[in-house]
Amino acid sequence: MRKWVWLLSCFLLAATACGDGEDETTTTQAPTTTEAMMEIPEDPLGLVEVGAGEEIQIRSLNAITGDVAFLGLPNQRGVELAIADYGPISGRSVSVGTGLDDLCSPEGGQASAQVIVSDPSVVGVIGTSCSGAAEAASPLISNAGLVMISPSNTSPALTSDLAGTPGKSYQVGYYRTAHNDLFQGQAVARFVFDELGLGNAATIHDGDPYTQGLAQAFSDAFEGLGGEITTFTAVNKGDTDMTAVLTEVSAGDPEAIFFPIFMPEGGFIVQQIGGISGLEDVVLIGADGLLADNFMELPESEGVYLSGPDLRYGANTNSITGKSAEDFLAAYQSEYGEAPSAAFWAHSYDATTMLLRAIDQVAMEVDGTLYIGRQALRDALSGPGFNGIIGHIECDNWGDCGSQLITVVHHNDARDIESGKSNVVFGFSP
Amino acid sequence: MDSLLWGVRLIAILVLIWGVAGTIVQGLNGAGPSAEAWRDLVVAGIAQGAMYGLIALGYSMVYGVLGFINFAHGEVFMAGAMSGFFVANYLWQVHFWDNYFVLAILLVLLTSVLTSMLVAVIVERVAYRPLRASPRLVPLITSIGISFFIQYSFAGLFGVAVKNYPPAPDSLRNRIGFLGLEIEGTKLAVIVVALISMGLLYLFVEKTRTGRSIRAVAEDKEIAALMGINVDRTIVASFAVGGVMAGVAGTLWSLLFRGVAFHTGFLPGIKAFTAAVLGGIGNLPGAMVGGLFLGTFEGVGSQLVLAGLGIPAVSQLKDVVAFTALVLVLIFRPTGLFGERLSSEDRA
Amino acid sequence: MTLTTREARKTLRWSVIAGLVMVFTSAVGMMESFDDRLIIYPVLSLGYLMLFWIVPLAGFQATHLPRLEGIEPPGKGLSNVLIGALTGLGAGVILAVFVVVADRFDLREVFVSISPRLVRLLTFEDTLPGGLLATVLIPTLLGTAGGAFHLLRDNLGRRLVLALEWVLVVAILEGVVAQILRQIRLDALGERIYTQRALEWFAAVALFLAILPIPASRTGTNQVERIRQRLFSIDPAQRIRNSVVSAVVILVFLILLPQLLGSLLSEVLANVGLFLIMGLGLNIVVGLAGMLDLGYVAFFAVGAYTVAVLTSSLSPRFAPELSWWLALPVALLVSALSGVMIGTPVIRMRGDYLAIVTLGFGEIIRILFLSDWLSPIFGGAQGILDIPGIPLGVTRVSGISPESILYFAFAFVLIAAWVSWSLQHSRIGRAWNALREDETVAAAMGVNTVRAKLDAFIVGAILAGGAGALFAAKLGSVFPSSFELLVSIIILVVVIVGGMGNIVGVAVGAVVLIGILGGPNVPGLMAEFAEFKLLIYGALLIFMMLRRPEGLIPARARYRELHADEADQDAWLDKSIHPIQSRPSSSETTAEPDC
Amino acid sequence: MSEPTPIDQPVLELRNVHTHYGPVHVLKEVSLEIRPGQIVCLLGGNASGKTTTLKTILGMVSPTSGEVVIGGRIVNGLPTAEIVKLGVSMVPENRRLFNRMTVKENLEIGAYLRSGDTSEDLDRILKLFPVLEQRLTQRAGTLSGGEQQMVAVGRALMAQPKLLLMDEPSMGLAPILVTQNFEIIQQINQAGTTVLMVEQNARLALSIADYGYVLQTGRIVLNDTAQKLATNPEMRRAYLGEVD
Amino acid sequence: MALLEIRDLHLSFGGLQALAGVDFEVNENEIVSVIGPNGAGKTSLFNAITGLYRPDQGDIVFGGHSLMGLEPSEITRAGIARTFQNVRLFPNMTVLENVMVAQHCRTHSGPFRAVLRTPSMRREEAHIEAVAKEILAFFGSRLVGYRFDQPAHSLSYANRRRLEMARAMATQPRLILLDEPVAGMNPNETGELARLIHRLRDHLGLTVVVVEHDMGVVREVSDRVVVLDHGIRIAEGTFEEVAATDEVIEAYLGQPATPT
Repeated sequence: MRKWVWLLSCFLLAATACGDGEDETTTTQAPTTTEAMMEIPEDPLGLVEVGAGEEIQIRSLNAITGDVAFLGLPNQRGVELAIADYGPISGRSVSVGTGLDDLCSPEGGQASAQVIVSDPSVVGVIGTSCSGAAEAASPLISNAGLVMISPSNTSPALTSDLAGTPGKSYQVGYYRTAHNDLFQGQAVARFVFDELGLGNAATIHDGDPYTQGLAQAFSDAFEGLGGEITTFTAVNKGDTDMTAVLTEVSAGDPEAIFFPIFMPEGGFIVQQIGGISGLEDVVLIGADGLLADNFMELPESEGVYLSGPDLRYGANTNSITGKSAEDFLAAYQSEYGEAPSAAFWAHSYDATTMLLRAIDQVAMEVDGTLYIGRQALRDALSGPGFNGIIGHIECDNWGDCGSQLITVVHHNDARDIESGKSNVVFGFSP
Repeated sequence: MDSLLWGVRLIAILVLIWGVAGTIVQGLNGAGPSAEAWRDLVVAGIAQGAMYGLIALGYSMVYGVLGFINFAHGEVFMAGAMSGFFVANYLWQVHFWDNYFVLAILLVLLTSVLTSMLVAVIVERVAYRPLRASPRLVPLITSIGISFFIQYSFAGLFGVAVKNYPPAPDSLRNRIGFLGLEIEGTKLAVIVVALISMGLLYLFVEKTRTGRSIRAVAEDKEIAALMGINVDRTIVASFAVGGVMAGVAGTLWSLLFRGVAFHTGFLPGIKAFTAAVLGGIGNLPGAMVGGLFLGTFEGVGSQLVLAGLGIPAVSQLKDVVAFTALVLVLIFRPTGLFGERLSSEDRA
Repeated sequence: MTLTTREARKTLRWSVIAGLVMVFTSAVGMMESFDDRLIIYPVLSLGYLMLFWIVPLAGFQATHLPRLEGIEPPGKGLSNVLIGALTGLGAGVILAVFVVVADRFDLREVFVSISPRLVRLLTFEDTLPGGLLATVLIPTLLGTAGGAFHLLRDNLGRRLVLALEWVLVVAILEGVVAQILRQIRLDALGERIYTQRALEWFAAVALFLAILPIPASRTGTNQVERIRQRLFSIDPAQRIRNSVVSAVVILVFLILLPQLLGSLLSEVLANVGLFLIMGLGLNIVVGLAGMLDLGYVAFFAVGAYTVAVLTSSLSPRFAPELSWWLALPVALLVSALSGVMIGTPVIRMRGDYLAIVTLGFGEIIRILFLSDWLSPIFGGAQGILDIPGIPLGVTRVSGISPESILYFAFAFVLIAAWVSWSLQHSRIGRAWNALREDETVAAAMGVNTVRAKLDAFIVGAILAGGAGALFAAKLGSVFPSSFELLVSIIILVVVIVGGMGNIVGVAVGAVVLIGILGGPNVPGLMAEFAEFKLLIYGALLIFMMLRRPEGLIPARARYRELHADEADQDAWLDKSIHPIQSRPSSSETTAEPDC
Repeated sequence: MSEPTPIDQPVLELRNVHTHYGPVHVLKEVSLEIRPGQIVCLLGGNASGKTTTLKTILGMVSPTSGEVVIGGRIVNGLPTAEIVKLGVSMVPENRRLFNRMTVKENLEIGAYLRSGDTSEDLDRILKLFPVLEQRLTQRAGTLSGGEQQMVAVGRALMAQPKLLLMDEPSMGLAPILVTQNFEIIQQINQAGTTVLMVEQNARLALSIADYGYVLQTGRIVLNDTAQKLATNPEMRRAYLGEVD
Repeated sequence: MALLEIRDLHLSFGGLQALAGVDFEVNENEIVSVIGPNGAGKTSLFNAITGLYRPDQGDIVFGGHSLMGLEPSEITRAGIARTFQNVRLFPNMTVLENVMVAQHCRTHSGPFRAVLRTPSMRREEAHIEAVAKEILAFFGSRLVGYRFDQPAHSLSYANRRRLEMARAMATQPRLILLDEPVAGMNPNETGELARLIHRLRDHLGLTVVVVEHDMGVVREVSDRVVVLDHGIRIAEGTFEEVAATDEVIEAYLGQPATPT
């Protein structure tokens, strides 16, 4: 016992002795010192202080392990590249630390959010990848006065129904650059029923809340339009042989199949559907989970329709960093050695620049310390928008900042993926 | 307790009959899948099952000689499939793949087999050899550790994205008439190659000198050593043979499904383990038949039984069907379809 | 000075191992990704720590000789330093070769992590020839240090290692230490010693010097044993007094703890608690009764879903919106019933059959909760949201305030530990032990094996169900994805790594694995390892099983089981057994039977 | 192997052998030698180190110091297979046949290391144990106890050993089989094979042995000719059941 | 009246006939030895009596009730205990625990009472421990005192054999089956064990069936000897009668039995 007392005092002594030169009053929350050249701002949610030579801390919270790693890693890397492109803020570099993992699960989101909010130097979070994780993480992050901007949550519950009613899980500190999912189901239903003129369709989801919700929204809307859902079925993640599910679907003799799932299962479906009698002429429609290079490079994916956010980035540049999608992809390839494995990398990049720009706007340097007001940051995020790679970004009252345009592209050429992403045949926005 | 067990058996049989009858009625009303669809289901199931069987052989080999479940065997399979991808991709880029497909696929096969074999052998040397004398839980837990380690090493080394093999030429993917049935060429190839490999393995174990030493080591390592058999080398041999089978399965898998990622091995690994148990663990013919049975039942079962019960989204319940089949088989035959072959050491 | 062949071989071996580990760490992306995190400002990043830690260890191992009874240990000397240096040099050369290859050839088509930045990091941002020198030199120095370690006196060596460990722990767990300091109003200290999430170098030096004088004891277990003896002294009155005092102390400590720890540690500990409850339950099934259950998560799921269905207003079909307190007993009952239902068909199966069938049941239950078929009851993929938490007077306890959840976790853990302990020390516990050791004989000695196994299954199920009930209240929602096979596997790993059959062992396992590294769906204190968590998990498991298969805190029986050979030898070395000369004559057979 | 062994050179010699299991010292300074044509018995109670001695000879554990010499060659650290090649084979305790293999396979695997035709040896074994003739295709596990014992001995002889190790040949056998077994040992010995027998039943063992060693807690405590050992008073008290 | 009756017992494993119609009786308070060559079916007989094997045909009657179809634990509860040929203790449990386990079928506390530590459960625990110590004291000082808490595997071979007998006694049987109780013991220990077998009957009133190869012991302890060969009884009687039977000599003894 005595040893420990001795140890502690020795340690304290050493630490304080070495730090003599610095001021003792770094803990004051919002002092009203008038001697300073500039006044230290006040903020109802408190200030984050960044001393001279320290870094501004933000965090990435994405799904980076397990079979959903392909979803979260591009998001995390988008954050890293955006920070590099943006450069320092008021002479301080921005650090994202090592990426945190939302594990695509509510408990992962909750626990990682605790990690984030326990560190008072963190300003904001880019994440989560999965809506389920956000449900548990956003209350914690918002209550702690932080902001989070998700590049790929699409659940309407997290923001609003786009008609003024906040969702069940809406939190004031929550923003996103991803689209709101509310209308994707409706968009695809209209596309199939009105545009293609098909009266019956089947859906396949994979048991993920996102894909199941989308399939459900589609089938509700489709039936609302007067169409018939012949089969509403599902596969499991990890399934490889799709013969069984396709046989099940073929029994209903549908004209179209909507399968808003991910790789590799989505790939297995298009590869194996050729071998199923009765489905030779069926129209296939996937969703944003398959708007990824490793699906679209499959020769069999030619002819598939894909719904999702508008990916016609073309000449769009991020007005903050000046980078275009092309620049980004080149940087990505050279930094990480592979192409992004999921569609939301640009959303992540733009989300990060959005956060950094807002920090830049509200950060005030007083006496060598940088002060970032938490409420001010929220105000800045909700303020006037900018142009990102994904298009114009400006937040509504409930945190939806991205374009709500849902497009359906027709993927025609496996060797030219970019043209496939731009080949919009249908657009729908509420 | 006994009567309860009988109750379970009875209910199982009734549900089975009820479901099948329901499906037949549906079929008679023209609502269910067509005859061709059933045929395709069965063929796909057998193809999938053949690969389960190949992987299951590795489980059984290792179980035979060392008496524990090598959980990491699924990863051995994945390693083969993954390494084959890089060769296949290269050959595709230089247009060798489409021009000399057979040669290309042989090269891929060779790569897969060698990689899987190497991984299996390294794993044995590094992790299992020092644990020879430990209780069985210890190597089991080690194998779980190895499974994680290999998976995430591959994720780190080669990236997390799903990698797509180039497609086989159309000639192979078209339907081929076989025994009066129209079967997709790839599936036929998979089934034929798998069966040949299994047969060769069986001959190897039963007829060759190494095979005999593997059997001797499986029964009693100490005595086998007394006979002058190099036990270490024999155990390595059985890991290597298991690895070869997994490598073959890796190539076939890639030919048929074409998508490979770092987590590809996990689920087939579990299924193959199930297949090995289903057939009677440690029993090589059992592993093959167990694999074929599991694959087929998994493919057909949900349609055949559950659809007839009026359950929606039956494909989602595929694994429920597969594992229920396992439970039922083991309730009726507690040592698997063909009975286990435990070594004398296990019995003691 | 020359090396013997044996020494040369060992040197070569360890330098290759160290070199390959460094190359692997780099190629797999760990080095680059951890480099972002400084741990000692400004000299050491986590990346370099992960890269180089192996080298001094290899230097140490290359010069390490095991002690044997009755054989003189060979002398130490400069050869140790030389071997250490050579080991480091070899490792450095391997790394340098890797760097050159990575620099010259574009390997990224295949190896995605071998990036130009990695090469820059490995050459210390220097140009290639100059940087390579550092690439070789630094491992050489580290290896030398490792080899020279043997020259230190034992005690000093241990103290050095201990001090180094503490510095690294304090540096790596910056977030935790800083928050604790804030909780105990030492913010100033926290801000002084940490900068940019790293420990200031002077603080590191100070801490190192402060810890160094503490004598490190060789075996902590001796002290534990002493304390135990003091606590459970022979005199019953004293013993009761001691127990009461220690119980009060522990209770007060537990009450204060969450307030001291702050939200982050409370969250982590609450997750540890959940896994510990399940670990204790599984310990009964696997550790005591000897049944390898790979589908244990099923009962966890049943408990969580029962509570969700009964308490949530959003559960699709039944929404009685009961209080959590009413739902809890129902959840325990339903878990027990599912234990009977799953247990009955599988209980007669042995070993691996039982393992795969329970695994199957675990998957069946998860898929059923997930399925569209049963989604009108369980919500399918969308799960069940809006679980209200635990009503407590005017407030509700939920995951938003991990400190208060932690109290419940403590309570549940204590109950689970008591259940485990009291069963272990009872008639049924002995029957389980017997069953595990030899089922046939247990049956022949009158143990109804089926009944005893079913009992174990049910008790395990109830504990997991309780954990599930708490989990649902903590999280506020349940999704089928929380109940994957991986959870079962990790619980098993917790039990075995901690020390099977031992309550303290399971607790240590849960703290180390779930608390520090993180569980299947939750991060631990080292949340930064997330991307490589399972890789490290795997490596750790392999290492553990090779070096310490009995677990961190083994049960006595388990230790003996794993070291049976040695123990047997011990037994016969004991001269009292079987000596020729002093064999007691058969006089003792004349003792009167009194049975 | 090629040069003829001098008549007085021991077939097997242990020189100051120490063996450790982990850190535990099991064999302490064990020295023994066996000359051609002898039957030597190694006596000792349970866990006195007899089996460890056999394992050390066969290279299943390697000695920490000292030398194991077979036919004039130091074999420390050689794998078991190499030692078997030098002409040492063993009949293990409790027979331990490969139960799933046929009798023929069992016998053939005894000659695993020998290349070429082994049918002659098979004939020789079958002449020694004619009963096995019609059992050849039967699985070994289905034989009766006596027949299994014959297969075990036959299997060891298939390697054409110079030195035959017998581990507890009397353990758990019916009296008639014990007698048979010891007769067979003598027969084999007379045919020119040297025998080292580890035995608990000292009386029986000494009745056919030429020389004996007594192991106790890993140390040789007595060694002498069989006759002298049988009359040694200490021996009589400890192993022969005669209370003084 | 006979305590144990074996009637026409048949047992086979996949074509191998282990028991082919064994008949015999054991009377109350009798010591019967079962002898025969290896593979004659002696251990199979024990396993059949204790319920580890299910006979194909025939009946086993104990104290007037048939044992057919009963679980091993139920047979133990009915009053039959046994030891095993190759000493099967619970090696990692302590000496005391080994004996305490064996009282399982004579006690009742379930998990519920164990968790609540009810007074009745604690009384029962104390009783179990007292009985176990009492039984161990039967073997003199060898298994008492500090040995209570030693793991069973650390015992010497002979003590393991003794502990196994103690464990069997703790099930409070009427009939005890001993499978090669002196195998691997030295002559002193063998003699001691023979006397112990007598004490089991004389002091505890047990009925004993012994399978043994050691003719000295068989002669010393047996009231009656039953000889099995190839799964059938080939002779029965006192040791001297049996040892003089030609069939027995041919099948089993090989030479006139010499006292060893």
